[in-house]
Amino acid sequence: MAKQRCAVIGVGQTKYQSTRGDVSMAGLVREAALRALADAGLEWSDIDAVVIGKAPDFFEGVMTPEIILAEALGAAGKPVLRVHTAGSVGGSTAIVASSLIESGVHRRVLALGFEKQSESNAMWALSLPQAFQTSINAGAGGYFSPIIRRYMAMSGAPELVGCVVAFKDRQHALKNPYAHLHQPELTFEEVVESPMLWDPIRYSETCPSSDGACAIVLADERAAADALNPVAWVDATAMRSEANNFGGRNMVNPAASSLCAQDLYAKAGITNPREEIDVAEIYVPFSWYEPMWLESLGFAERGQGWRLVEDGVTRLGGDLPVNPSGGVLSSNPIGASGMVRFAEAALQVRGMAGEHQVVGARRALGHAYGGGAQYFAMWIVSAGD
Amino acid sequence: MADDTVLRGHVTLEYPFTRSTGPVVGAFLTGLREGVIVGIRRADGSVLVPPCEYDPETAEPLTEIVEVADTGVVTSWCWNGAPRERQPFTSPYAWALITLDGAATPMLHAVRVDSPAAMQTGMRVRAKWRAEREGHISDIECFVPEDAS
Amino acid sequence: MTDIAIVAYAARQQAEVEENELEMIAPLIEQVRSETGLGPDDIDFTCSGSSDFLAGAAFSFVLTLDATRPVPPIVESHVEMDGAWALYEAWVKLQIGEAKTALVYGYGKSSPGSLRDVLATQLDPYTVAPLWPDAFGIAGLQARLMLDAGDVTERDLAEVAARSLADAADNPNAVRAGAHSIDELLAEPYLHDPLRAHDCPARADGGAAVILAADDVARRVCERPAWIRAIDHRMDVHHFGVRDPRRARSAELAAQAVGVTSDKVDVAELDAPFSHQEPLLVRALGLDAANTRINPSGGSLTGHVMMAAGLVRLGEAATRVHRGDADRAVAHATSGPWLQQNLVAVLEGD
Amino acid sequence: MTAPLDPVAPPITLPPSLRDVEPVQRVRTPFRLDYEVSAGRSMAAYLRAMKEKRILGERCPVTGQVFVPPRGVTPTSGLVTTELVELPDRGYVESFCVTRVPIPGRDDLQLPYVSAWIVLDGASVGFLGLVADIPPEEVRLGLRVQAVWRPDDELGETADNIKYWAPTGEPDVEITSYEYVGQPGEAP
Repeated sequence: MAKQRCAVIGVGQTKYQSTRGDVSMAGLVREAALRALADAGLEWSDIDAVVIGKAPDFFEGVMTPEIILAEALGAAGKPVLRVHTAGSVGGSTAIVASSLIESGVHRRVLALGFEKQSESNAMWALSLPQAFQTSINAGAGGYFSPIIRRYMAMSGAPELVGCVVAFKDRQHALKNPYAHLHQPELTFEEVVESPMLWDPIRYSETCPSSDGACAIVLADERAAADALNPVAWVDATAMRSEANNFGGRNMVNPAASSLCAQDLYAKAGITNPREEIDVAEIYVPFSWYEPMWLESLGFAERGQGWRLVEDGVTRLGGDLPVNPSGGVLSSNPIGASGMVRFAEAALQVRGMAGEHQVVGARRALGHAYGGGAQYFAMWIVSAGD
Repeated sequence: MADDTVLRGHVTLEYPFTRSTGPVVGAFLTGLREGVIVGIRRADGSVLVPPCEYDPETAEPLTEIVEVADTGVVTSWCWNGAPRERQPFTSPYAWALITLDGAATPMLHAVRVDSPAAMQTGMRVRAKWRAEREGHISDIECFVPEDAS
Repeated sequence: MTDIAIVAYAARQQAEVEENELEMIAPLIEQVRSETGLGPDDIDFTCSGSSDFLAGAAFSFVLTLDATRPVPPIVESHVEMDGAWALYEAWVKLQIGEAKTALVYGYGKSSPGSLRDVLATQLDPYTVAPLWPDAFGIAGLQARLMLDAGDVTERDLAEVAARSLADAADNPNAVRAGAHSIDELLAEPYLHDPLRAHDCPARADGGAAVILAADDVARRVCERPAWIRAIDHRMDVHHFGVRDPRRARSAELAAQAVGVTSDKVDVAELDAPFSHQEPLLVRALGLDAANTRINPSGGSLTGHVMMAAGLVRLGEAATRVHRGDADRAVAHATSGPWLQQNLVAVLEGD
Repeated sequence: MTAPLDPVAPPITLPPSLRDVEPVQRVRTPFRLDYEVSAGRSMAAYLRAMKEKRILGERCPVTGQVFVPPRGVTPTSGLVTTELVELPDRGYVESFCVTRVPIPGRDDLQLPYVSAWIVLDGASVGFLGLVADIPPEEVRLGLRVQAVWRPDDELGETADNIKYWAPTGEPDVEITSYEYVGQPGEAP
């Protein structure tokens, strides 16, 4: 059987916030899944299989929580897969689901990512005690700060570029009803003056810790023809992983990232991403990763990504809006964060992004990464013909 | 390598998880705090205990919370002769599936008797409530034979 | 459908492995590579299965990635499931037609933590897990229901154990083996009435690695590929009250989907960690026990690696096809309490 | 289509006994699991050497790269290590973070503190450590540092034996590429 075409026919998200105290884990995933089904115009019985992604099970203290979520996701009697590829998991989960369609195995698949971080707390779950040594790295910020420092030294970027990104994404979030951080009063000066946590990373340049879930319904060509709303075609997907540490590793622009992007563009027939991609949802948990990934993804030359930020190219209304949803900097339910990028890319080309819609978006990039910038998942989605 | 014996290090992963329950699981726990056991009614009228938020077969939401008795029948049991840390008792007891009067399906809890000889499928049991209750499954200390003092 | 086969398999099971997970899995990957002559650059896709809760660390699979030689970067994914489901994900990727070969591995160490307690965290976290019911107690409830209903007798369970232990004598990876009479086993005291020690899984540290290859590549690297004729997996509901523990409905559905009963099954490798689960699965899969060799490896009862036991069953079944001992074999994997989630595959030789 | 934030869950109905009481909305479920983790062969040798104030790395059998701490398999080969090598307790700061937030279990760390990737002389990769005896604002890329060990009677089989890394006073290493891990001048 030849490779089947795959489309996004439904997207559902929960409101992201620090504590969703009104719902159980089941209630949380249910909310995103129901909204995705409604968008797709489908019933539970229409779904052939469910693919669930989330980051470490320690966040909720439940081993393999998909086991207890079967009822909530209408999964009784159906195939269920559980993906975990660190921070990139939301993207990987969407890709695994799309491969179930592309292979012809299933016709309609529900992909869902979630995290209920408020059950514990992120600092605990990301800095668990280890044997043989005490930890000296404080969470993800402690890990990524030295890499950002290298990028700053290498590129000579002005010191406040990270603040520009953070302010932009918080402004974008105001146009997204699902976003966690809604800070209408926030000024650029407040971003700059916010305390350094992991120097050179300020508090305002980091992502929040959120509860939330995101769901995507994927379908084959025949099922997509019956979709309730416009669909987004999955033109290409790509994944790459590399080791955490080895001599000659490019920490700023990991080979796994740049090769993943090259593979993705080749599959999608894209030769000039800057010209051919209208909007990008990129996984940016710390502000400086926007210019870094812009370079890695081929939108800018080495050491030049910060210029796109400074020139306002990545703002809504700019030539290449990046994270019009507000991005990971405005909402971060870790296990869902990657899927939110993929889902938001699909909403853009479906013309369904609401207030943060990029006018005329035809082709969009969804991107996620995880581990020590080791795991990459990306897709290109486009509007129908 | 000079010394080839195993080297081990200890790790304790510990966290005081506090979970948000949502309304359905919350109702069950509220009931326990109040000294009553509740379940939820399915479309066919049968009652699930503990209540499930979504119908296991149709995935439709379930909404009607109903009270059941705190007495019922043991439908299966397994003797726990060597209880582990954090389990309900330090001395031997039985794990049991108990279908409460008014419920269609069993729930899991501990039954306290002296020996496996005192356990039998089909035996009647009743909940032994704690005096201090907070809305937790262990508000029921255990189940005991219905005729026990 | 593209023809895809298991072309190589390596595994290790041991009561306690002193190496760390990375050191434990790397030689198995090396073994399947050298058997097939496929080096790291010849592998198109890699997928693994493992659990953070077993390792006692978050993102634990990141550390074992190094065993794949991920320099330069590889196309790779991971499931927080038994490696059997990693194999399923790889099989799907190969079905698309863009990849021809896949490396699959699964691993777990049960010795560092207390697996029986760890598995309690898999249960309903609001109303069940806070009692910390251990995995043997939960399985015992299922066994009692089957005994009370007359599905099995204690003698049947002892027969399963005696056969498994005898078969395990030929399996260097078994952690428990030996010749025992049924009466001898029945004379043993209960561990968790109605379960005796030999009714419960022999926990092991270890892992398994498998290489999948499509069409002509499979024929080139393997003398007698074990073709995956069909593979399917299903989930059951979790709520203890709703499921009939005497049946594994999800296993029945998966078995029907792959057509287990459409032809004679020479060998079946079933992931039945407890003795009573073997007859339950034989029935669920529709196997004819009189004409099918069940668990010739000794099965999970004589060596059970959490997160790899299912992949081990796939590998053991494939090995019998590779050797020509079987023309048609069935392999099964499971996850969750009372066989909640099940995967079934049919493997065939040419 | 439904409005974005419309509720999706229908309301539930309660029996009389639960209608006028404060509903339970949260449940405490304390969690604790204990593990005895095996270090593995290379790591065990490394930790035992640490007790003697020696630092062991491992050499990749394919590329010759030296990894520290050793984990038993090198990512550049995928093979189990056979050769351990002793490394000096000196190197340079490849990059660093000035941390101003407390971390769980490290109440002993005074804020702010500097954690750094230190490339030991002869190693191919950075090694995580604390840098002290220098004001945080003076720590820089390329700074040469040396290990400060705990007193002999406090040494154990742990990486914590190195209390921190202190400046040696040598001239800074000239960094030719900020992007690549390892010894300066050896970037690809």
